[in-house]
Amino acid sequence: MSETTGTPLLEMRNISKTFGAVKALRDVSLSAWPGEVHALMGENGAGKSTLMKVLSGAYVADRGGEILVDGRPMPTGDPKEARARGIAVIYQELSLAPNLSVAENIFLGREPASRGMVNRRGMSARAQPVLERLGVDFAPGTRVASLSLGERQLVEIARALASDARIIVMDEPTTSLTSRETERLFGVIEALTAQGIAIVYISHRMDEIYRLSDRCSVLRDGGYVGTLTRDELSARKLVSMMVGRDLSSFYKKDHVAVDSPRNVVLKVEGMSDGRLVSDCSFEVHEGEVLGISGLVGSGRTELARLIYGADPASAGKVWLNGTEVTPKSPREALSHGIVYLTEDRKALGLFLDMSIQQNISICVLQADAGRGGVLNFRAAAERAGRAIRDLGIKTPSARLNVGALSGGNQQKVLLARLLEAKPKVVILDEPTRGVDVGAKSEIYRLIDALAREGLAVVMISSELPEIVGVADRVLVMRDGHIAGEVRAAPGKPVEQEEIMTLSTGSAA
Amino acid sequence: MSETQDISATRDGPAGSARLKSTIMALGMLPVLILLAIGFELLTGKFLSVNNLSIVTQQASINIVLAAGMTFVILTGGIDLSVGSVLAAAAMAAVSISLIPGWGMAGIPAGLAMGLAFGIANGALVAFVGLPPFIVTLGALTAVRGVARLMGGDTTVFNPDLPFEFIGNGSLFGVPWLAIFALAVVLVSWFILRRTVLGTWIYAVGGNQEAARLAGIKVGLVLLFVYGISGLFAGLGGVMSAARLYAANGLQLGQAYELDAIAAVILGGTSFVGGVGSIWGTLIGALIIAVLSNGLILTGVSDIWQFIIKGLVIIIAVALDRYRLQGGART
Amino acid sequence: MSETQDISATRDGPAGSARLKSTIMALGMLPVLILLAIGFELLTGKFLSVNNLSIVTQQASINIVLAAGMTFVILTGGIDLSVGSVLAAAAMAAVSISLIPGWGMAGIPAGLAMGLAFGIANGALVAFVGLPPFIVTLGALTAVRGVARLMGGDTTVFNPDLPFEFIGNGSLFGVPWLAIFALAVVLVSWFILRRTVLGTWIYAVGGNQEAARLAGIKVGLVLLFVYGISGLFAGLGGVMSAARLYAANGLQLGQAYELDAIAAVILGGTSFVGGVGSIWGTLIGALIIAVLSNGLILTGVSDIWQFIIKGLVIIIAVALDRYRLQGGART
Amino acid sequence: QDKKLESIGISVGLLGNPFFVATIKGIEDRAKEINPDVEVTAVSADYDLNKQASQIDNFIASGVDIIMLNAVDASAIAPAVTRATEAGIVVAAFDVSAPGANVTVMTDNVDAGRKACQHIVDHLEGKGDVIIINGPQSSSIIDRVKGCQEVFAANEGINVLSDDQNGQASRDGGLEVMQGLLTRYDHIDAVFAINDPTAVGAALAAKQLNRSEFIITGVDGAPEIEKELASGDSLIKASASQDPYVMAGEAMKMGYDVFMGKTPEEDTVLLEPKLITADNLDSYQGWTAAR
Ligand SMILES: Nc1ncnc2c1ncn2[C@@H]1O[C@H](COP(=O)(O)OP(=O)(O)OP(=O)(O)O)[C@@H](O)[C@H]1O
Ligand SMILES: Nc1ncnc2c1ncn2[C@@H]1O[C@H](COP(=O)(O)OP(=O)(O)OP(=O)(O)O)[C@@H](O)[C@H]1O
Ligand SMILES: [Mg+2]
Ligand SMILES: [Mg+2]
Repeated sequence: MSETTGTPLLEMRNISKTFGAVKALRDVSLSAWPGEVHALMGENGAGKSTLMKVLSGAYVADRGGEILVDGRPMPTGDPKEARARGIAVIYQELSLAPNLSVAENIFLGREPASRGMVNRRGMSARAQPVLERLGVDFAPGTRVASLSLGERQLVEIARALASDARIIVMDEPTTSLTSRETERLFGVIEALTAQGIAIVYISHRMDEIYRLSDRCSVLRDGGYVGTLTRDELSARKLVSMMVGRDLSSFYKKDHVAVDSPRNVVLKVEGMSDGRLVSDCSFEVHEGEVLGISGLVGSGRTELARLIYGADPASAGKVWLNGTEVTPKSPREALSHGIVYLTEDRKALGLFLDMSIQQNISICVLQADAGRGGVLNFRAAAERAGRAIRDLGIKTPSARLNVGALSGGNQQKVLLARLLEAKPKVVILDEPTRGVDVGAKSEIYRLIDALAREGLAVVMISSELPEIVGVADRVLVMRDGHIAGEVRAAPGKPVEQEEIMTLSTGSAA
Repeated sequence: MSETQDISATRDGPAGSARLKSTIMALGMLPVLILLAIGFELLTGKFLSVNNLSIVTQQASINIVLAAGMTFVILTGGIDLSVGSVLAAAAMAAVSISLIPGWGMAGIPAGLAMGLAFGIANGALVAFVGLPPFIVTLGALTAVRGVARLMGGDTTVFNPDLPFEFIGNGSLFGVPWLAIFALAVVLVSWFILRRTVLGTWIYAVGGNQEAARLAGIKVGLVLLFVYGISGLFAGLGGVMSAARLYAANGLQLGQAYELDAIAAVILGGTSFVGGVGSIWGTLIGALIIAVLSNGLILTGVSDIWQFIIKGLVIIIAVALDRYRLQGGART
Repeated sequence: MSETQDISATRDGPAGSARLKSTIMALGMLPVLILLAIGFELLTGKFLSVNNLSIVTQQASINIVLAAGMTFVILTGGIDLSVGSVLAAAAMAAVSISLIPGWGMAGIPAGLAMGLAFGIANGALVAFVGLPPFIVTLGALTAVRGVARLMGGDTTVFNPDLPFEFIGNGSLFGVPWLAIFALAVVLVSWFILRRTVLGTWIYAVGGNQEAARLAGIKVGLVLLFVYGISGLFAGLGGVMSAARLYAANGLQLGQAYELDAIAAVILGGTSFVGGVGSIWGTLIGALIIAVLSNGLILTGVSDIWQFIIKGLVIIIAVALDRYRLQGGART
Repeated sequence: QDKKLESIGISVGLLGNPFFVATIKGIEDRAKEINPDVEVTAVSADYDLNKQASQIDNFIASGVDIIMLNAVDASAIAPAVTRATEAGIVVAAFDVSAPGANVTVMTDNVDAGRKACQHIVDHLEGKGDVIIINGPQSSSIIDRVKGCQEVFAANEGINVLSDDQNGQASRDGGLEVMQGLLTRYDHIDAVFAINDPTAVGAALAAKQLNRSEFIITGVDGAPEIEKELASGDSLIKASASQDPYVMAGEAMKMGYDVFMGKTPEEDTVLLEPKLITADNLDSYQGWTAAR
């Protein structure tokens, strides 16, 4: 347990941060003691990441606030200084140079060198044990561009671990990790705190907060709400502090699980890409939510992309309501009513410099357009208005750039885009990645509603409670093939244990 | 709940819609343009005469047309270095065809077709073979220059009785036809970019090409279109140039025009990364360049100093703009 | 478990280390270079003579030096359009200083200093004022050209007894000094890029500028360095050019050299986006351009057709490369 | 002798300029008379010093017999010429002098400037405001301006309003610069353009702005100027003509003599430019005339 006497390791006092007219932080204070895990919670856009970026020197704080490390004041806005004081940050928007190797990224900015020359061998040698500690299976020389999102997150974590920091900030470190990696990370965190290192831990996952935190502070709309000690922690309290109201049922599953035979909507047969995915076959029925689980890098995303026609398949067929469609391009898939929600909304989903309205209607512009492809602004505005209402997207205007929205609302915009395309099959890849509790439960409700409308839903997720709570049936992938299936029976939900066993391949 | 509203209200400030932002960016350079115009007027007392303004718009017109095409290309994150050479080839085609008795006016479609063809060729290589735009259009810059020279047997072709010379020298209600053409091109571009599905796709492809592909946009066709239209506008530039000079020369015409066109686009606030920018900015950028050239001649600055001043003004203009934006929004 | 190995095996293939990939990219164009050399030898029977190869390396040398500097800049995602003008200004400085009695050899540092100064100026505007590199260096292209002309009063400065003329015309064990300089520049560049911390930072800034900043890298200094070195190398190019010609002219030197330098870099597989590429690729790219120019003259192809063939070969070379990579790795 | 003319290399400032096309034709025609199978390679230096030096090196490497050189720069080309002559290649310079060349044939550009500007002085009867539209500072253009200024300076009544604007020696350059100059000066009596394309551009500008109070003279005698002069209503009244075809052909013949071992009496020949006007146009043999 942490020590709470003497000077705290870190003290942030009255930090404010303004972006133009946006006041992202207002007089927020936060402290951390050696050996403590201090959790930070709050809705999307509450200001958590901003606070941490002020700490790391990424942003300059407004006048009036101060940061003390070991009781000594630290200037803001200088990443190098922050690091010299022993602060390391795992950023939420991954900040890796994709063109460099894993080892180069881990040691970026403080390369082992003699007289200005990089010691690459030393770098790899020093990276190796850190990577092993996290249990990854890629070499230090691997190029980051070729890693999956989850693997990149592990690199980011490794970077913080290798930095010999005394204060480590983890901004949603597990969003792309599955339980195995998450467990490893928790083990590492415990070892770190035992060494007297302070951890600031940001997450939207309640179970993680319960499990790790010694104290938990909550932000709302850029302001500090309060701090709970471990003994005071309860979901009810936390949620009401975060959103200012109670949240009742969390996982929503009103649709009837398929026990009676129903129409097969989507049938995938022998899907392979000759590289990462081999011979995957499955069916999804009308009104069913099929979960796909697996470890990081098991090939779930790639399988989804193959079905959507985003990558060329080496073999395999896709059937829709009994006719073979096998899309060759996303455009073809869309025309058949197959839609795909990417796991990486910023890089592969949204047009950040375009408005919410444009982002929502981009797939159906042509259908709405008048003669000669003249834009139909009215239709687009109607679509956007409906989506903002139905999905509860928090925005003052549909004309706002999507880039200015918080993560959860961006995710809803992307979902709205898919729904506007009138889909028959919806493939969701990590649909709640980086989304706060409130928005999460809204997305679950949405998935449920889709299933009730009779759509076939495929949901890929790394969060076991989520997949267990939402899916009717779970496929487990391992090393690019389908390792098995776990079903819910009436009265008996899908078992997390079973999924874990299948995904690691161990007989435990 | 009041606090949520608070955030949303403030959030509107710096973000705004894409349109608002690009209007501001476009306006960004307008003060510079006005400042330059006033400065030259004070120095010479002749700059703001109707006559001279008509000359400036005429001189700007060809660059505006090229820069409009370039705006499309740069919005998708590409570049078209070949516009100068294509202009030369199109001008050669226009004058050569105009010399055929009875076919005089056919020079116009000939020039346009020539430009379009080269543009489509560039576009096909970029879109379907997947080559880098810089290399494709650099290759075209060289190869098309050769073609242009070949067409005239390496000499100047001229036609003192050019049937479409009115384009280059006539005017409508006192407004030179060249300027009218340029304005028409800007309006058409604006319409395509802001009012059509294709325009939205162009911004989308520039903003995030992979996301555009995943959203079912025909990225290949969009790219083909932007290079095609850049070629077509370069062809129009060739026709305009031919009409103005009654002549064309495969080698000397259009040398380094691509730099002026790109400079106009970038001065106008369109980003090289793609996805951000507006045609109005390009118009202002091109006018700034033309005003500089004309004004410096009017003030009698020597050729050498014209170079130096021009270079510095371009840099200072962008720096001022940066400073202004920083003061306002701190981004 | 065998399957896990399987995956890692495949991963090593397309992914590999950054170094391996860029070596492959660099090699990518080597076959094209060899093919061209063999082709010209078969056509003329004179291309592969020792004499001619020495001429080719000499002719390539200045472009290699400029392109090496350009590689640094493009690796950070920038561009330097001013190298041709800076070369002209540096050459003017070198020859002018060499004319001062007793100060002859001081022409070399004078040229280098001139180049470095302009490079640093570009770098400061990009790094600390935050202006777009294209505009800054386009402004410099124009303004520095003016300065170069001003330095010689718009005429040729000539020094028949240039003390460092050996650089331009001498050779060491039969290898022209120009080629030795070019090779030295490539080696130094390779060393900086691949063996020093600074090099890693340059790649990092090109790969993800924000990540580099957050990692505590002084992005501003890195940018200052790359534009500085590009200016310095352009200055060296000016000295080499002066040594070769015993003379310099502010107007007639270095026009459009930036395009050749950029073409060499891009042909060599360095990406405009930044972060990906190698100096060896640039070397091969520059040699391809020189071989083309020399070989086409040797075969007696007319000037016009040289343009057309050169443009097409550049496009085809990159297309071949693309095709080859696709066949291998399907990316 | 068993020496035979087999190949010729030509490097000119800017191919694509009709002037140089005529010079190349002149060289080819004379060379073919000597050996019908002669191989002629013509390249353009695009007014770049390095490029021209490279081209000469390339010619040396490919072993041509004669290099026909139109130097980009009259002094800077010297080392390259020396390399060529040391390699035993005959260098014949035309249009622009090249130190070290075996023979040189060029138009007397100073005289061309003098003649064109004397025409202006005569027309104005020694009194008026004039403009010189300058161009890229190559030796021939510098000489023309020099000759012109000599004449103007000798007549006190002549006032030069502007002489430092660059018309790029092209039509559109001349047009653009003249538009500015016409706006700047409300009254002009005469314009001297350093070559014919510039003169035509200046005339176009005047036509557009409805100005006709002045006359224009140029240098070259290019085909486009013949039409202008013939039209009768053009502002362009005279051009000091050069004969590129004869000039280059002459240089070729002299170079061939050197190649065969004969030393010429004079190694530099200056051709006298002829002033063409509407009156003597009939007797003028233009650049493209069949010969
Ligand atoms: N660079 C910026 N410019 C303008 N506004 C910004 C910027 N960065 C953040 N904001 C705004 O500041 C507020 C806080 O954002 P922040 O990223 O800190 O939220 P968060 O609590 O980390 O949310 P999430 O849980 O979604 O990660 C948001 O309203 C966001 O829109
Ligand atoms: N562009 C690429 N080039 C090479 N290998 C890649 C590329 N993208 C992904 N991979 C590899 O393919 C494997 C499967 O990736 P995929 O994204 O399908 O996994 P996933 O199960 O969705 O994992 P995650 O939870 O990390 O998203 C990973 O091992 C990854 O390293
Ligand atoms: Mg955050
Ligand atoms: Mg995935």
